[in-house]
Amino acid sequence: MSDESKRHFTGDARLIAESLACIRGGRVVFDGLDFEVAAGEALIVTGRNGAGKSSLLRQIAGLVEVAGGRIALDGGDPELTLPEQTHYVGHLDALKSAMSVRETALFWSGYFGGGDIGEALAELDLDDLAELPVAYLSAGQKRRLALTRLLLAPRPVWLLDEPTVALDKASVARLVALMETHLARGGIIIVATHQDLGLANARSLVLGTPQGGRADVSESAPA
Amino acid sequence: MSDESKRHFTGDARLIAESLACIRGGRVVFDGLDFEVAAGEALIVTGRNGAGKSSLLRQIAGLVEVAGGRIALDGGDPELTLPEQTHYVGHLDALKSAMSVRETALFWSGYFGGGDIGEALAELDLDDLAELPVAYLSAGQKRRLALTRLLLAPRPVWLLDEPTVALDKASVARLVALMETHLARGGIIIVATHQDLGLANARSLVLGTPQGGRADVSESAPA
Amino acid sequence: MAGMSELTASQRFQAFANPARFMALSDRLLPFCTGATALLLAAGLYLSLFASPPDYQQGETVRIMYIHVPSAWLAMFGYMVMAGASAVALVFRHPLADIGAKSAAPIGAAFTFLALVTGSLWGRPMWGTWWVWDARLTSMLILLFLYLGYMALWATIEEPVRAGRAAAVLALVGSINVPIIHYSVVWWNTLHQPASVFRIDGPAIATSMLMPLLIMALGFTLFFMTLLLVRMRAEILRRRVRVLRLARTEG
Amino acid sequence: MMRAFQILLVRDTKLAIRVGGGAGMAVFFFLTVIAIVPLGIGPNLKLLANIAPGMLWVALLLSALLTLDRLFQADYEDGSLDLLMTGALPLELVAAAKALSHWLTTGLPLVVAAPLLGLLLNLETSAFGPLVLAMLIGTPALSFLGAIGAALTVSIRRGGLLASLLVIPFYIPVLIFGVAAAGGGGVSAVPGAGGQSLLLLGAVALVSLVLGPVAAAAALRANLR
Amino acid sequence: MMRAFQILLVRDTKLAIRVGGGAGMAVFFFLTVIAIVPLGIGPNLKLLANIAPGMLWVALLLSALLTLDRLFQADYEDGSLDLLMTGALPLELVAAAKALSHWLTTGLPLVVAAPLLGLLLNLETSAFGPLVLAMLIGTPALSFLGAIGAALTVSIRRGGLLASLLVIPFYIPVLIFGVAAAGGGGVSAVPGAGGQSLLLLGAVALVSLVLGPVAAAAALRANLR
Ligand code: HEM
Ligand SMILES: Nc1ncnc2c1ncn2[C@@H]1O[C@H](COP(=O)(O)OP(=O)(O)OP(=O)(O)O)[C@@H](O)[C@H]1O
Ligand SMILES: Nc1ncnc2c1ncn2[C@@H]1O[C@H](COP(=O)(O)OP(=O)(O)OP(=O)(O)O)[C@@H](O)[C@H]1O
Ligand SMILES: [Mg+2]
Ligand SMILES: [Mg+2]
Repeated sequence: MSDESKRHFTGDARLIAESLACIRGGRVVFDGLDFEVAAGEALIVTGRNGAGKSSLLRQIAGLVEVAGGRIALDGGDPELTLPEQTHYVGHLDALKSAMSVRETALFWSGYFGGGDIGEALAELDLDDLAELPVAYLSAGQKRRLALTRLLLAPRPVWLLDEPTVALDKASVARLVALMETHLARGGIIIVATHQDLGLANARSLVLGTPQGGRADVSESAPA
Repeated sequence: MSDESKRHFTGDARLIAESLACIRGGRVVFDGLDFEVAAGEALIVTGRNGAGKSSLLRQIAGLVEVAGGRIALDGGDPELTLPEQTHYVGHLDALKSAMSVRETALFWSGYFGGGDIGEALAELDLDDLAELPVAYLSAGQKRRLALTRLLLAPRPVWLLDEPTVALDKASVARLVALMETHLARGGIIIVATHQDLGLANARSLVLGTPQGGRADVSESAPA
Repeated sequence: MAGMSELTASQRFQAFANPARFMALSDRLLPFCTGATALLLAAGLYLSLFASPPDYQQGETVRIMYIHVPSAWLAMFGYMVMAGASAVALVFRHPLADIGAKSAAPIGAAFTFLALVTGSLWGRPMWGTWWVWDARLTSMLILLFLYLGYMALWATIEEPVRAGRAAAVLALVGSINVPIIHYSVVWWNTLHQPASVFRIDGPAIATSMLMPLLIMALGFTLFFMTLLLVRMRAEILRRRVRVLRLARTEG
Repeated sequence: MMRAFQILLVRDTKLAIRVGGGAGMAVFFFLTVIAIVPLGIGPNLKLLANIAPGMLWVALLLSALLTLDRLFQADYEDGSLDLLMTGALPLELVAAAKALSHWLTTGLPLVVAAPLLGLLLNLETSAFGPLVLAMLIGTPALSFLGAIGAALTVSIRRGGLLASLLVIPFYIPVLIFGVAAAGGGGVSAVPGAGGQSLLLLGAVALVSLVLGPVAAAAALRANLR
Repeated sequence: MMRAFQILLVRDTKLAIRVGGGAGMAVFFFLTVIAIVPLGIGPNLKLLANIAPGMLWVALLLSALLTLDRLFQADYEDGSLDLLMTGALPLELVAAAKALSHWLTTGLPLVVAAPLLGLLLNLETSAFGPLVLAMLIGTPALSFLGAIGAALTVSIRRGGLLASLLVIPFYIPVLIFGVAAAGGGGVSAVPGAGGQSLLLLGAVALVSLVLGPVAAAAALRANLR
């Protein structure tokens, strides 16, 4: 399995959003949103608080209703729905305090049909903590455990909602390296963040310009 | 009340920790920790994930047991306990989704014996959202609402645990300005963060050097 | 950097997990306790089952008394030990008190269960039923529930310090029930026997039956103590292992 | 300090009404439990009237138990409890305010609705007076004693069953005296059915008003993270 | 897919045992409820034996109701449910796995413990067989129907009472046929006490096994944030 998780994703997949709209709590958050992300590319979603970054990511993961337009993974696995091809790491860590770190990883690996967990835990420097109950973890350690899900089963699209929250500097660097690897393998990453991650192959999408729901997409290549 | 909230705190208060120790879940997190923060000073607590930053802040707020040593506010109000003189903003936002933004602010203001809420909401750019239920807020908006508590009643010690999480850049700038004002009034701030805030009058405390629980305090003045 | 005069937290923590003096003391005490328990129980059983006379009213069934009454006493005694230790644990934060309270609970619960069962067995011939909902029996059932609740609380809260304090609060609040059990026969007119040993005007029970009863009671008490020591030692060892394991996972 | 108490009381009551449905929900729940009993034990009217006070009290206990987790758990999980503890209001009074709010939204509405429910159970009209009086005195004890169990299990997610288990032993005296005071069967041995039981119930209630908040505060402190 | 089902089942059961105390706790709770009833309605043995099956069933319903929030709410609140939905396992099967785990940790232990509890209530020994059979068939229905209520109220913090209210109507057929099949009084109109009621109970249980997960999944989707 851990070999398979190193395989490349189909190189021609593209995540396409066409005049996407989102309505939450009766208010239009954004609408007419168009973007495309190709395999090996990251889309960095920025914008002020409440602009709709989290809403967009949850729409892609199938967790918020698409109020208009469409979103699809062209060239992805036709047998699977879009949410089944995504890893979503949101504001909530989805951890159970009564389970140990190892049990948590084992569960998600099994549920997502993945393989060995040892490597994933090591990648996020959690192997020393493997036997500890989640209740004992600090905020950043919890976050790292949530992030191991990305490595437990291979899925082409990563949806990361402020993934660096609570991480120390070393962990941020580690996460960025993992993201680069995923991109190099032909994966797609959509990340909402307020922090500059310095990814090489990234476009950026700015949501919620003051005027209203309109959004801009621009090509960019930060250092 | 809002006049009173602008008053200066007694200028000679000092937060003093002497050979402070912390044990959590049966493990020693840190021990023999000494530091002093004078009125008008900020202490920036850094360190890798799990170093004990949150634990230290919770100890000061009286929410985690002090396993050894002591911590006290010299020159503070002798009628009040240390926790009663602190504002704690932790990883959890302490918000109720069924209450509106205004109700939340009113409740905490009343409970802490504070005054008018209008100004506090305006300071954190929440006045437009005042009538919205908390359930409708985005992560950053929730965080800002949690931060308004700092302004609702005057308390000399602010304990901020990664206060910038989920905040957009404008909000971070606003928060830093609020912190500067608090310091200028003779307040004390202890902030745990992985991000550089650029406060003028700040010392720094690095927790959890690899060797073990020992900790270093050093004077520093970041740009 | 550490305060010179004080213990460091890790030293204090070692002391916490390692009540060496108790271990040494209990190690020497245990053989005597075990021996005395065996002797007293053997003598008590012989006296109560063979040497004492059958009751003129109850016949041979009266022999249940020699088990029933001491277990009922120890059920209550056990709770008092537990509550007392809990109070010490809450006020003085002494780790041994914590361990003592935790270790006493299952023993007390077992004696409560024994009292309920023997009482029930005795009730069948005496009252014509296994169980009635009178005040003595009900308050005794509550005692069992309190014991079980106490143990459940320990079992569900993962962290020993937190679990110990929460359980101590519960034990103290529940201690109200003990006087209720004792005085239930006075305050309400129940089917159950009124007190006949611990009375202001002396025991109202024949010496031929009182002697074996007292010996059995003493034997049961020593048995309780022996079990308590064994369980406390086991708990201390378990905590040591836990500390070692935690110490191994990351500094 | 009294202001903080009152503000907390109002906020908790408001939240209980918005989130849990409040008074109406409690009565409605009570009604369904009462309606279920005849289904379980058969529609014999004599029998029903006989056990009506007992059933009403058992239903009272249950609606109290089912709502116990509302007391502290939500506040613990979202961090509000941390902040309530840094306020000037002593933790004992915080617990008291919460228990009082629990009573206002579960116990009190049931007391008001009790005669109606007694009708459903074929209770004699003459029994209504003592029943309502007993409930009025006894239900606060349910909320205040319940606070202890809720506080003990606050750090356990979904500690519902455990909290019930811890609390039920303390509820038993309330149940016994409550039923006896309401003129029901109850433990046969309780003497002087009405008056004395009512006094005892009052005593239990008074003790619980003090014991509940004090023990609950101690339990909350024990559960500090 | 069956592997994911099994893994989820094991995880939920493990969590129920660790966090909620699991089987032992359920039995213990059941015991206390059964112990409470005689206190409420008096120690008349004849009467008790008469209503014993009814009381057992009512206690069953209650322990199911008290644990319903364990089904989806914790997973909803900590974000796990979001991730379970992005897995390959259809949401219906997720709901089924959770309901099954709920039954394993609440219904099943009670079935096993039922004879002991019958003893406490002075039930005739001959009635034990039908009682246990009826419980074995009826309790899964409680968990699977309960899943609907739990799913409907998942986004409401502390929706305990509301979920109970929603679910109780569905529980009523189970209760009626269950009591009748166990040989208790029950609603007199049910004919041919034993056999036929058992058949009807089985039918209800079968329907609920399908209806529960499907309706629960639909309700969860409706509660998407
Ligand atoms: C399940 C049923 C029973 C329970 C739970 C029970 C419980 C107790 C308890 C708790 C005590 C100790 C009271 C104290 O020292 O304050 C006790 C003592 C005693 N019980 Fe029982 N009992 C039961 C049945 C019976 C029966 C059927 C008999 C015989 C008729 C009986 C005869 C006695 C006697 C003679 C004492 C000693 C009284 C004294 O000296 O204080 N018990 N029982
Ligand atoms: N509730 C708890 N129970 C037991 N141990 C805990 C608990 N919370 C934290 N710990 C342990 O205490 C240590 C310090 O945790 P703390 O949360 O203070 O770290 P931190 O410096 O704030 O880390 P982060 O940067 O991740 O927020 C960690 O090793 C952690 O495992
Ligand atoms: N559960 C909800 N119900 C109703 N409205 C919501 C909900 N969650 C968010 N909203 C609204 O949708 C808008 C977008 O929220 P979203 O969480 O997507 O913002 P965001 O860009 O992620 O902000 P942040 O940077 O603060 O995380 C906000 O205006 C918010 O008020
Ligand atoms: Mg967001
Ligand atoms: Mg932290």
